[in-house]
Amino acid sequence: MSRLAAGGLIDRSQPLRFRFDGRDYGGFAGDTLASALIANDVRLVGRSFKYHRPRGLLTAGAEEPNALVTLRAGARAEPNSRATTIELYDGLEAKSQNRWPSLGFDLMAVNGLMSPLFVAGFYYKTFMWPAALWEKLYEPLIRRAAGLGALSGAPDPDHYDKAHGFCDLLVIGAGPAGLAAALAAGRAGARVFLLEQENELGGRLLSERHEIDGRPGHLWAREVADELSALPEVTILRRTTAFGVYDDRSYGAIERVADHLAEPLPGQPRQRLWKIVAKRTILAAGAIERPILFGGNDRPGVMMASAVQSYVNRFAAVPGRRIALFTTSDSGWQVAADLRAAGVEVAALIDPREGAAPMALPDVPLFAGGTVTSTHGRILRSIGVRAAGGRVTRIAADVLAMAGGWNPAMGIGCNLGSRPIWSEAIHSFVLKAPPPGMALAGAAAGRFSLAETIGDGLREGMAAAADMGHEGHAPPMPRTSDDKAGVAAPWHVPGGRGKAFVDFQHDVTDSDIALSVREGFRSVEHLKRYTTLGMATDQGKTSQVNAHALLAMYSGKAIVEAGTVLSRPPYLPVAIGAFAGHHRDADFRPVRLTAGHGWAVEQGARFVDAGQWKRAQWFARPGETGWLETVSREARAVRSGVGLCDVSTLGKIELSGADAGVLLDRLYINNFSTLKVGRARYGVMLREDGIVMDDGTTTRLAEDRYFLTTTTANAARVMQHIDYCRQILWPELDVQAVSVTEQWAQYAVAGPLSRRLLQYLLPDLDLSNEAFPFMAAAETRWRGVPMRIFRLSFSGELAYELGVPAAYGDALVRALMEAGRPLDATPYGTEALGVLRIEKGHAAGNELNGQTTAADLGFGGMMSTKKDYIGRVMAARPGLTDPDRPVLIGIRPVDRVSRLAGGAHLLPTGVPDIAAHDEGHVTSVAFSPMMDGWIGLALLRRGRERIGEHVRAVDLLRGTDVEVEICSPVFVDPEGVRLRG
Amino acid sequence: MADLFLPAEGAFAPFLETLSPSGNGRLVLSEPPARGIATVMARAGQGAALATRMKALYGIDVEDAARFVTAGDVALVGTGPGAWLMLREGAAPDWAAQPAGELDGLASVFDQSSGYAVLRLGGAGAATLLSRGAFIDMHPRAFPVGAAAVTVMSHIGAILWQREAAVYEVAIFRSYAASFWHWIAATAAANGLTPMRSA
Amino acid sequence: MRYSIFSLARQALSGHRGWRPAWRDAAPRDAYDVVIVGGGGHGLATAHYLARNHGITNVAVIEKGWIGGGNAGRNTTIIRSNYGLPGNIPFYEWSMKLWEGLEQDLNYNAMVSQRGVLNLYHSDAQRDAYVRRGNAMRLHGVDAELLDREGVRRIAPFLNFDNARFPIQGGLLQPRGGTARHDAVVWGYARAASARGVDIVQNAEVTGFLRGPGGRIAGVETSRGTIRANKVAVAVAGNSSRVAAMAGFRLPIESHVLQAFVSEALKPLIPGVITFGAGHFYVSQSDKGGLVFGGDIDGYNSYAQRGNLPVVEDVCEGGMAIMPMIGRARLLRSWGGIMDMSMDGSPIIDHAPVPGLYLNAGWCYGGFKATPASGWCFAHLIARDEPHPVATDFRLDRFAAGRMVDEKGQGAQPNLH
Amino acid sequence: MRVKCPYCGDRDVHEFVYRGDAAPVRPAADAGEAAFADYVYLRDNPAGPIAEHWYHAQGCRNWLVVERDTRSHAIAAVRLAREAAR
Repeated sequence: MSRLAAGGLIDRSQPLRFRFDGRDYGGFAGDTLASALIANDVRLVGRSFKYHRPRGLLTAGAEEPNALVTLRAGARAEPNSRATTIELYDGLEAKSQNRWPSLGFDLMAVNGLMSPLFVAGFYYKTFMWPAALWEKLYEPLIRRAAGLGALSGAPDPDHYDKAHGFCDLLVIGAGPAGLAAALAAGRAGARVFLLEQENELGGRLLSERHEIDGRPGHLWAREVADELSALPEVTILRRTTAFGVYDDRSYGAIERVADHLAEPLPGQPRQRLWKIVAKRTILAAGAIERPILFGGNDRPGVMMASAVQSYVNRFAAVPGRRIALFTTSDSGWQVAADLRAAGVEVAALIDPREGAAPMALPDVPLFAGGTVTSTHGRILRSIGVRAAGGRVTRIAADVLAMAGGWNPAMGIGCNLGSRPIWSEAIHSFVLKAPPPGMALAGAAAGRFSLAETIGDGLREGMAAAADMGHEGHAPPMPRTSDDKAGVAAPWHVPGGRGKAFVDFQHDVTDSDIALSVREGFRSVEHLKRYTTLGMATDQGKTSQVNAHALLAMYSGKAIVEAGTVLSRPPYLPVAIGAFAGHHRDADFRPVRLTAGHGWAVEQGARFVDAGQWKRAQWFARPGETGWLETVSREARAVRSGVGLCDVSTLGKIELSGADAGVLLDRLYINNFSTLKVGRARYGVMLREDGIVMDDGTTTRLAEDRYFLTTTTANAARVMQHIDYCRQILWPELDVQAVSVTEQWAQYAVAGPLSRRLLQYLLPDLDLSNEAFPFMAAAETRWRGVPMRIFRLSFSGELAYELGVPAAYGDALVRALMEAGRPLDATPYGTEALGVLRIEKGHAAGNELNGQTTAADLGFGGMMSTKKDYIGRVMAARPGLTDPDRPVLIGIRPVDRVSRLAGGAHLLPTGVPDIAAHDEGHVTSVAFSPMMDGWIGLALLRRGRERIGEHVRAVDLLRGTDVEVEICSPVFVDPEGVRLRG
Repeated sequence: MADLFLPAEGAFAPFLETLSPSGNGRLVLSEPPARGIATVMARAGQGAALATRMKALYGIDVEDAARFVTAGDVALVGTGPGAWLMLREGAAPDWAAQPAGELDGLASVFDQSSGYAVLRLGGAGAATLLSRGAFIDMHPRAFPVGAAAVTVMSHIGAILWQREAAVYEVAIFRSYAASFWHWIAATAAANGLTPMRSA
Repeated sequence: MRYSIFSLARQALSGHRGWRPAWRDAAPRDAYDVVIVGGGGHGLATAHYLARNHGITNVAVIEKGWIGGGNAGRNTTIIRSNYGLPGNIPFYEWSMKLWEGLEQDLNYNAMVSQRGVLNLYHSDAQRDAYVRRGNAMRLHGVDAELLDREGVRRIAPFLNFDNARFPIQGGLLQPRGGTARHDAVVWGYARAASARGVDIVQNAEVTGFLRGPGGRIAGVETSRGTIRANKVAVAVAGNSSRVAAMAGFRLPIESHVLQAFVSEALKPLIPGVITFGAGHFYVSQSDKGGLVFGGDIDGYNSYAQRGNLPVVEDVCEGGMAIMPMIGRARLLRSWGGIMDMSMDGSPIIDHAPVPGLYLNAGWCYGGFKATPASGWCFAHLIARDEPHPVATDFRLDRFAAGRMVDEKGQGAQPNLH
Repeated sequence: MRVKCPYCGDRDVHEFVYRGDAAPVRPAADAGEAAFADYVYLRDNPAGPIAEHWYHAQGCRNWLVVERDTRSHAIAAVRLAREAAR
């Protein structure tokens, strides 16, 4: 055990058990998985991506490239989880990954031996011969070796929530700067959101031993947090990471609601996606320490100095017995001091900066002007140090802490395209032009000392509150302990032994970058892509700046000339499930149910999706052997008796106003201003490009009022189109329009007995042909409820549609069934509806496919020549009037028994099945009980001239080839006797 | 058959029945008593005359804004420029003919009494729940009593308004009632709210 | 230097110090026979085929930034030829054939991987549409298979078969479809073209056109000086309208942003490319292990190379609708590419309305898979001044003439294609 | 992106449907095929400021004229299309 007996912010009264790679360990509340592993002397935690090199913990934060584990098991397994950000819970189970058979002995480490061959981009140069082996051999090998952890393959069992937030000020990061900013703005009365990716507020104050107002910094943090919690306008979101900035001050953030638990509590979401609109934002996300580039810098035991500091101070977990420091930054000296204070032996402090001595470190061997040139041991045992004079010595150390300076964590600040610029003052990139409304504070702004950080926060917080009209007194600036922040440029030790890693996870070394430059990949973007640098799960947080420095060096440029890389969302990887939230599986999209849905369920309906609607597809009866039998029975019932169909899903739009008729004349190819009140008419509307948009019937309810129907699929599009026409094209017209689809439940009553059925229901109504002919419409009442009756027919039979307000739809359909009982009224679904309409040659979705003209579908005669309407001019273009175009016709198998297939193509008889002979395709097919065989509608080149000809319906996918006769698309009652009956 | 009014069927009734009754929970759900709902849209250039007529007829101060205003048994929810939902308490199924006649020439009136399902949400958690679905600032300063909005929640178009302190109503198209309810239930649970039925 | 396992091994012995730049980073000369504007996949492929097929090597490719920095580097790497209209199928199938021999032609491993492209269907109408499309493919000699639900399950047992809002009924499979490593395609063409003498000029932004007699285009003004040319060819999808405006004409194109996403690397999971038919989601898995996925465009005109959250949510909803196992995979990176969205969803390879200027534009989000054939056919047009036989329908005047190539049937609304 | 609807106020972009450039004007009925082809198909498609038609589909159902910069997505002004037409 390497746990200090006292100190740290862990709760020793709450011991926790956990399991890593099958072994049991103990930790405490307040631990991360990483700190608990350190406390248990577990030093090997992962394998690198490419060479499968053994790796230990590098950091103590979200930037961790090495310690990726699969957390939990079964369906909750979560691959590639950073041990450094996993809060320990009792019973936690984690496994190392990307190794086989075990972490200690990984056969894939053979890749490391091949590393002289496996340099950056090697795969572009080989594996080309023979071509067939790529998918069969090379690629499967590469794929198996690549990847990191594995998904469980089972559906994610957890739920995800979404939330929206609005605030005056969004503070990202609750370190000293963020806390100060939130406090200043919060006290002034501003609405503040404070986001902290950890559970504990305080940031660096939790890991460092600085004092504020004479007391430990973490106590100051706790007091500020307590005060903020009590302010009603301040919202603190813990375990929440802002992952992206979007347009107009919108932010995305992810709250890990239950990730610190073994599993979410009942009803509790695992995570919550926040979409936040913030008038002002203060980015106070701190800074990330950068590694030093020297040979062997990836050996387990080589860690970031700030991580060592955090493990020792915050978690009381000491990663080694003898710790050496390699630092180019004053912060490394502070770590040495902290280690000494904790009683840990410091083997050496090596600082290549000549003469740097920010503080006195008695009893620490100092190597001013020295460098580390090598590391040794499978797990680190010793290091080679070249002293200022050039003498190389071997120093025993089981941990080497690197402190290569700090890079501001301004990632999301670049999301909108602001380019970071190089600062010679801090030897890193800073953001000078953050997105609108955003300010940076503290380390994120490149100001690293504690006093600067808190000062920044207070100032920016006050300024943001004042901008929002909240005036107040700034909280007094606290006294802070001394904190030096001197630093050197990114440091590379040339000519050391072993590889110097830049990107630890993707195994990109200094020599890979040199090779990339040699081969002409000198743009930083080319470098990234060629070497895969920065593309690992850590998104280059520890590698990007060092890579820039090397790129500049190898290409002989100054670092400012080497270009910059923008960071794009997400700042940290975010679970895909969180973006989907509630809308997954069966909840992907809402379901729309008609008023008669319950009735249809009772009738044994099978349902089909029509957009978001559930429509009854057919109503099987006991004893029926298959859907074809059921559907044929339903269709026959309509042709011979009476059937009932729920047509409520058709789009319904009401137009009112003095100019409603004028607008309709411009919307449709035919005229509606001439329609008589109480009459309906079929209409076709085009897009402005001359292609059919939709069709339906329109009824004139009053002089200034029309009721039009659309296809189910196009309801929203037509409504939008009408609004476009009346608001943009012709705003001078007096027309009001609204969707009434949901107001009216509507049922088709179709068949020769439909009039009798209606007469039972509405005995007072004169439904005779004379009083109520085909295409008549009337408004009446039924049991005190408004009812609309239309004599419309999609089936070609004598038929009516009845509409009542949807709250009475269920009552109406039941009343219709009751009235129809003596007539054996038969409910029919969309499938029989399809049979009936195909028998009549009515175009529907498969024909209104966005590629057909009115003339293609046989409506050429309806196109008015006496008025302008949308699509008129473009419909006359040569390509749309070409006599060679496929047009709507009917087809029947010549043998009268073969089955037809939708989507089959039409080819002449006696020619090979090649595209040159393709003349059209089958759009819709049905088994017609009336014709006692399969029939179809098709679009065939010059089809109307070819009635009686034989062609073949060829379905190569399903291997059928049926000789068909070309016929009129109207199979049943072409004279229309039935529907006028 | 005589004019025997059928009882309208509340779209949320079957779901509400599954809840426990409560007087003062953090999230209390109910379906308002059956009422007439109509879309009222001003005729071209008749906005001012329409406001005057409605004031005279119903005593209501018409606002051409996203607001909920009420007077007696009539309420208006602004849904767009020159457009409102008119709510009429205790209206008969054929009620809309009356305002249509009264406002003839000044507005087009479209009955939507059946088209919308309305859910009433009360309690301290109601605003939180709504803000989970609507990307609208539900802070009492931003969305006070009398505020209204046409928006979308959980892929379902919704009109919502605050009729009195911490009492909101949401109107959605009727066919979505089951999906909307499912979302309400899941989201309430995800936010530690136990929906109760108003006693 | 020829690339092979042998040259690689030889270099390994000398610390890889002998490699030379993959392509020459050329400074622009005063004049060329052909100047190609746009150093993306299409422009570089055009240069390669101009040299290889037509012997025209006095060519410069002018790139405003770094080659492959536009849509060639911002796509989801899918290759396929599963189109349904006769104007499209032969072209995309020619492209597929070129993909199949690309690596040997270029001596560059672009990791062309034919693991199949599967389009799911969820309704009878959708099935009929796919049958129509699949039969059109087969009539053109393209591979296509119709799978029923069980057939889909055999290929992709991890899909949501039990609890889906829009249940999977089956799918249309093109076994020869797949993916290719997008950056490698750019570098491979650049290297091959450069080896044949083509100048690749980076960091040279075109700022205007030189005019000759009769208004004929006679070259380009660039940020690195004036370059004269007998013919100027434009392959700058995403920015075609901007370049057209410099030449004084407008296009039936809008620029839209398409976002795409990649997850953290995972062990192999998804065999090929899968496209959800009832939402906006398609996915494949890269050789590195990342799930590469995308969906719909954001829907508004943009040159910003970034999008907004609603589309991210929409895409992930689609993913969780058909593959709810990906909930615990993490989205690692996103990017936005600017698409030339044309008015019928199909591209333009044609003479521009200005003499001396050639146009390759309007690729919507189908540009990557088209790279080889686009270069091949564009080179043909430039060299011979007549369209290549597989690209005759991609004319600019098809809109005025009413001969649109509209696969989706959405009409003149670019964001719906 | 947030669109400030003149009626509904500041709303998230997902409530809106995009149509495109607001500049093209539907030609007169007798303007001929070429004029209509130009209107239906050809666009300036600028990289910079543009006035566009957006529909507040999940809001007040009004068509808006939005002045926006396609390089930054920054919106300078939003008007009701009906009023912009006056």
